[in-house]
Amino acid sequence: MANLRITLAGLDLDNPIMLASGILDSTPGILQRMAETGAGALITKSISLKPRPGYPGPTTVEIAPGTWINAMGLPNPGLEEFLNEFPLTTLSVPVIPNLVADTPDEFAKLAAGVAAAGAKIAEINLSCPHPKAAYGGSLTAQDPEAAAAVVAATTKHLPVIAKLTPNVADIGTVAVACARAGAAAISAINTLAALDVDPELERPLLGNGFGGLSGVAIRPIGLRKVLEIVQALNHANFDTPVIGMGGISSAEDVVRYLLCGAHSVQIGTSLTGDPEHMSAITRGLAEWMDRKGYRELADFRGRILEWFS
Amino acid sequence: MANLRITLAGLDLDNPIMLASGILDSTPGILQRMAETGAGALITKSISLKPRPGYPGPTTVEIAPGTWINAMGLPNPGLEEFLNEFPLTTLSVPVIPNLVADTPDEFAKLAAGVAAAGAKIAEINLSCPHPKAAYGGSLTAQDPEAAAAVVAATTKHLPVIAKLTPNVADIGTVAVACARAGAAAISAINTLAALDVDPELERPLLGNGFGGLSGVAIRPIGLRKVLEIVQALNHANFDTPVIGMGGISSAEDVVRYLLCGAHSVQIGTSLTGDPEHMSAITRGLAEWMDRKGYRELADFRGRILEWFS
Amino acid sequence: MRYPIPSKIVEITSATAVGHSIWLAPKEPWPSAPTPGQFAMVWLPRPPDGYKPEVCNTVPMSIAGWDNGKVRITIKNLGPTSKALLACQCGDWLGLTGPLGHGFSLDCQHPLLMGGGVGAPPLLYLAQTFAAQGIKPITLLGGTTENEIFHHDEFPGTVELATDDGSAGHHGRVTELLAESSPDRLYSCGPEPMLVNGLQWALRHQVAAELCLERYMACGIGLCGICSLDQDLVCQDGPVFSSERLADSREFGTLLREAGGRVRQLSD
Amino acid sequence: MRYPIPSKIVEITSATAVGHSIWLAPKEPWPSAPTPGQFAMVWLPRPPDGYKPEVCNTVPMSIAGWDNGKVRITIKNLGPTSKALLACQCGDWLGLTGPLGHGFSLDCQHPLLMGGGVGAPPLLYLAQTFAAQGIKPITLLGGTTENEIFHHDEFPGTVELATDDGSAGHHGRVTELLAESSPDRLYSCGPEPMLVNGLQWALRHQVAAELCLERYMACGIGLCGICSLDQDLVCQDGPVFSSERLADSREFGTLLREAGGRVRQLSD
Ligand SMILES: Cc1cc2nc3c(=O)[nH]c(=O)nc-3n(C[C@H](O)[C@H](O)[C@H](O)COP(=O)(O)OP(=O)(O)OC[C@H]3O[C@@H](n4cnc5c(N)ncnc54)[C@H](O)[C@@H]3O)c2cc1C
Ligand SMILES: Cc1cc2nc3c(=O)[nH]c(=O)nc-3n(C[C@H](O)[C@H](O)[C@H](O)COP(=O)(O)OP(=O)(O)OC[C@H]3O[C@@H](n4cnc5c(N)ncnc54)[C@H](O)[C@@H]3O)c2cc1C
Ligand SMILES: Cc1cc2nc3c(=O)[nH]c(=O)nc-3n(C[C@H](O)[C@H](O)[C@H](O)COP(=O)(O)O)c2cc1C
Ligand SMILES: Cc1cc2nc3c(=O)[nH]c(=O)nc-3n(C[C@H](O)[C@H](O)[C@H](O)COP(=O)(O)O)c2cc1C
Ligand code: FES
Ligand code: FES
Repeated sequence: MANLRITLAGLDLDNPIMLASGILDSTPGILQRMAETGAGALITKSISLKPRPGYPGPTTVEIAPGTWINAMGLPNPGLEEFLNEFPLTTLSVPVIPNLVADTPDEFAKLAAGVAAAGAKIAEINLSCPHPKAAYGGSLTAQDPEAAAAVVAATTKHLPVIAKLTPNVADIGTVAVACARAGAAAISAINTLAALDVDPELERPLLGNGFGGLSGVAIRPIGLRKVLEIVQALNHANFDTPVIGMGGISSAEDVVRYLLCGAHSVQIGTSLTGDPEHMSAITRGLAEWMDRKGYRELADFRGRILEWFS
Repeated sequence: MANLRITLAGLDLDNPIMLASGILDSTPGILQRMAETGAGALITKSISLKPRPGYPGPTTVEIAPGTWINAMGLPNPGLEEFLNEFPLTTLSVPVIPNLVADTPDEFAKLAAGVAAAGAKIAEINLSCPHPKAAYGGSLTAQDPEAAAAVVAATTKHLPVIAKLTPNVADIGTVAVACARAGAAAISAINTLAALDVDPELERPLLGNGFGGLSGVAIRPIGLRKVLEIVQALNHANFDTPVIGMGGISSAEDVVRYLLCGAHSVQIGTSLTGDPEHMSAITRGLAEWMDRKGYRELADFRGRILEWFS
Repeated sequence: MRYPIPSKIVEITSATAVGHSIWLAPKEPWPSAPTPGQFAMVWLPRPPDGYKPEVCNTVPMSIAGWDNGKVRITIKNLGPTSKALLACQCGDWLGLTGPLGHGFSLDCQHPLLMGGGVGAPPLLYLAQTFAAQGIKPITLLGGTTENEIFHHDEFPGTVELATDDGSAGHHGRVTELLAESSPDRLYSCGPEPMLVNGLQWALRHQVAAELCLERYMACGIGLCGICSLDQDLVCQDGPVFSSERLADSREFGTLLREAGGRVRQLSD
Repeated sequence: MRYPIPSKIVEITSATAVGHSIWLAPKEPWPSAPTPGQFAMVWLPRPPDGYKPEVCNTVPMSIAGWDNGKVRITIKNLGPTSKALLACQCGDWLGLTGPLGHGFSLDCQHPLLMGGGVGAPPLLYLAQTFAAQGIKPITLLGGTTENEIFHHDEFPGTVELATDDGSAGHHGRVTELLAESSPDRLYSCGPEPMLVNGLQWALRHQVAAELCLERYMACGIGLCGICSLDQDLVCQDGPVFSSERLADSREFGTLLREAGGRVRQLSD
């Protein structure tokens, strides 16, 4: 039987398939349900210092089968209520808080808060507005230095996964900067900057206007970015694990990411309306490995890299 | 009846819907057929100084319905044979050569060549490898200065459309640099950097390994980039027309781009296997305008911008 | 595809003091009739004249009727978006994502319907669906005062009212009308305290019940998780839940969440 | 979805001096039997032992047979990729995108088939399809020498051979065998000069003809345009064309294109 176990910054996970931030994870109840689907770990919705109500609707629109744009507006109850209510240490699988803020200082406060509450690792959402005024509407993870500053500020409190945006020319440089600043892992990709318009109503489709693209159509972009990150980290002699995501909807998609060198993966959009699909994917990965005669993830992880050397 | 006519760098077009470069345009025969579908103009396959045979297959793979990855490898017969054989001035609609090269000098030679042969305007494919060694695998249009240098070198010979890549953090800056260097128009988007992997074969799906994503799924990315370009040009006081593309498969999609401020559009992937679909889209645009009571494209062009000010 | 289909307001009907009903014609009609209890995310895409852009939003609304592809919803003035929706005119466009969620089951010979407030609209569509099958439902409707009760003159079958001010029917709570009845199944929708009473009555009398719940919904399609009731998603597994399911609930009748997920305790 | 389906080589058969035939089992079977004359893009995803990675490529190959989801193709050693395909073993995986293009029409009582080289494989599948309908085709096959002619012992119905060296059948060109026949329709596939002769014969004798053409194909699915014959796409509108259509062609028999689109004149 295939062995799916992995270690992530010292944490043992039953399998390499985690729930992505922002999908079916915004209340303790739904998190409990997702724990029972056999995910390796659960990432929470992005948590900010202050409560955020989120953007007006429409917040999520399916623009092609399985492909969505969304602008939720990072709704969350704020750090304090989150820590009061959410089961950080009591579920059957590890819960990894995802943190979002505007400055390294705020990120550090969040990291300190979740660490004190027992979190063993946190994911930091670097697809947040860039703190330096000069950068206007740009994102922290579009600037390697700014991203590294947030990693450095948070990693004092607990190991962090730096979650990167694909909306850059060269994601490898950002990943290496985060690794150098001490990131325990890199995760990618967050959604792609997007906009859709209704031609009858002649207005943007989302309440917020702009949004992010996710789901099946972004898989080839996620795979490419993950491969670029893995190559860049290898080149710079970091063995930082890379958590791949973007458009995963089947065990075969998980395999695709692992073949590109991902250490583990996250799944979001494809669980829409079907939380238990998570179980099928995890089972499917074990079946695929059994059929192929692989006993460990390491037996095939990164096999695609040989085509690009 | 709706008036679809537009002017592009002094050229009169019957309608704002052009054939995109690289799709159903690699021989004089198929170009003739596309002229008969009622497109406003036809962009040719990218032409280089020397002939290029293209990459090994698979060159094109449909990864979700209507969404493709491709790596053709810019196959083309080279400038000389192109000029000998292709009908630059004799078709019923304008033919716009698309040029690709590695350096501004080579681009200039191509521009001189097509200008001498009677082309009134050319599109320059800036999603080509960046000429400065320091930039490694990056693309010319990822560097505003390098893009501007190519525009400056070509625009001496004839008006040029600068075609931009979406694989950047800030496409507006690149567009403004091209406008400042004298581009007659900006077109976007070229394909998104992508990779797909076959889990059974455990190898990349394309002969070339890496490829570009096109088709329905990239529409929300194209719309966003076009809006960003339009906003950036407005802000910098340029009235350079923007030609939008990416995932257009219906008249409604054309409307979406025009609502985002595009002056005109190009259509590629959705014509796969159905060249005559071009006619249906053009007809559909006129019908939509008639139903909405719009007489001119200017009556609704850019209406989405008000939501972002 | 879960997409807000542009839908034109073609008729405005049945006004009360606190809202009215509209009929919408979606540009691309839903393929088949929705089940009573299902809902739609209703999008106000442009502010009506005199309203600010901030009123634009999506809100979940029960399906109150269906007529060959036309969808009816009934809107109560509860806040900024619903108020603006009530200011829309015939010919205006809204967006309609739906039908969403799981509705009521229809295998029942002697249905009893109990509703209050915006619980009346889905029960109207349920009653009409029963009537079309030759089944006459008994309906109990409650409200503060007569002209705030939606649809009370439209229900097929027997209708009994209860008002807090005694302006019509029983002077008191609608749940007090339950005492006299012995249905196959109780169908209820309305304020959660009323549902809690209804559930207790049903459990006590061993009557099967189906209750249609409200929770804050951000996506409406089972993506975000914010609408959860315990481990269930109200938008996906509900909004209609059985009495068996709700009897075990930790959160039903006690706790709900506001935008962003902040907890609000339900006081009785 | 036009996607190269991983397909396992399950059988290798009918060798000649210049190639052989393989049966492939696609992981996701094609939904129905392909039409004779249709083709697939055949992908060699890994170099066989001893071959360089550069041999990996896709090439269009006619469908030579179909057996309950298994697909037959016949490969001639024409260059690096086809040679490497011939080095593959049972159990190896290829990719198969298809079926592609438009095949032969089958409404014919007295079909005459004429083939040469890799024109024989699609005609074999056509002949078998006719035979399954109870129609006995006459087939003319040509080649340099007997053991370079594919499938000549597999055709149902009458088969006549022609070889350049006289090793079997008529000593001369296969088109010289046409003289004696008067079919309803001529079906032909093979080297373009042979097709040109076939077309002229058919036009002269007012026999309807359908000719299956080869052009360089980069995508095989009507995306790039490189395979065009005049204004038609051979991969999409063909590879089978009627004699009416070809009678008017400027390019048939005179011009084809290589990778990248460079023109090559066809010398007779
Ligand atoms: C399944 C379901 C069916 C409903 N059916 C109807 C109906 O048929 N007719 C009707 O008038 N109303 C119905 N509602 C209530 C309606 O969705 C809104 O609550 C209402 O329109 C208030 O929005 P507002 O912006 O005007 O007011 P606000 O001032 O924003 O809110 C007033 C109240 O409504 C709640 N609310 C606001 N937005 C939402 C939301 N997105 N999801 C859930 N609750 C929200 C708030 O928490 C608050 O308690 C239904 C709700 C649900 C969940
Ligand atoms: C519709 C169609 C059906 C075919 N059916 C068969 C068949 O059943 N059996 C068979 O053995 N061959 C068939 N061919 C020919 C085959 O596709 C290739 O030409 C052959 O395999 C050569 O590839 P290579 O790389 O080995 O040789 P190369 O040295 O690359 O080429 C040898 C010759 O084949 C041509 N060729 C190479 N690649 C292609 C391509 N992608 N598309 C078209 N021509 C190409 C070259 O132009 C050259 O003339 C068919 C071709 C077409 C267009
Ligand atoms: C509705 C929705 C909400 C999301 N919210 C968050 C979030 O709060 N924080 C975050 O880091 N990523 C968020 N994401 C991004 C996802 O975690 C993930 O990176 C992205 O959707 C790509 O994966 P997928 O295609 O499997 O969904 C969200 C995505 C969606 C679709
Ligand atoms: C098969 C294929 C070949 C292409 N070749 C070129 C090319 O040679 N030059 C170029 O500038 N763009 C090329 N493109 C990009 C398209 O012109 C267009 O920018 C992109 O595909 C997005 O539009 P679409 O989604 O309508 O296809 C190609 C795209 C495809 C799918
Ligand atoms: S409202 Fe988002 S899951 Fe129910
Ligand atoms: S081979 Fe590309 S269109 Fe025919």
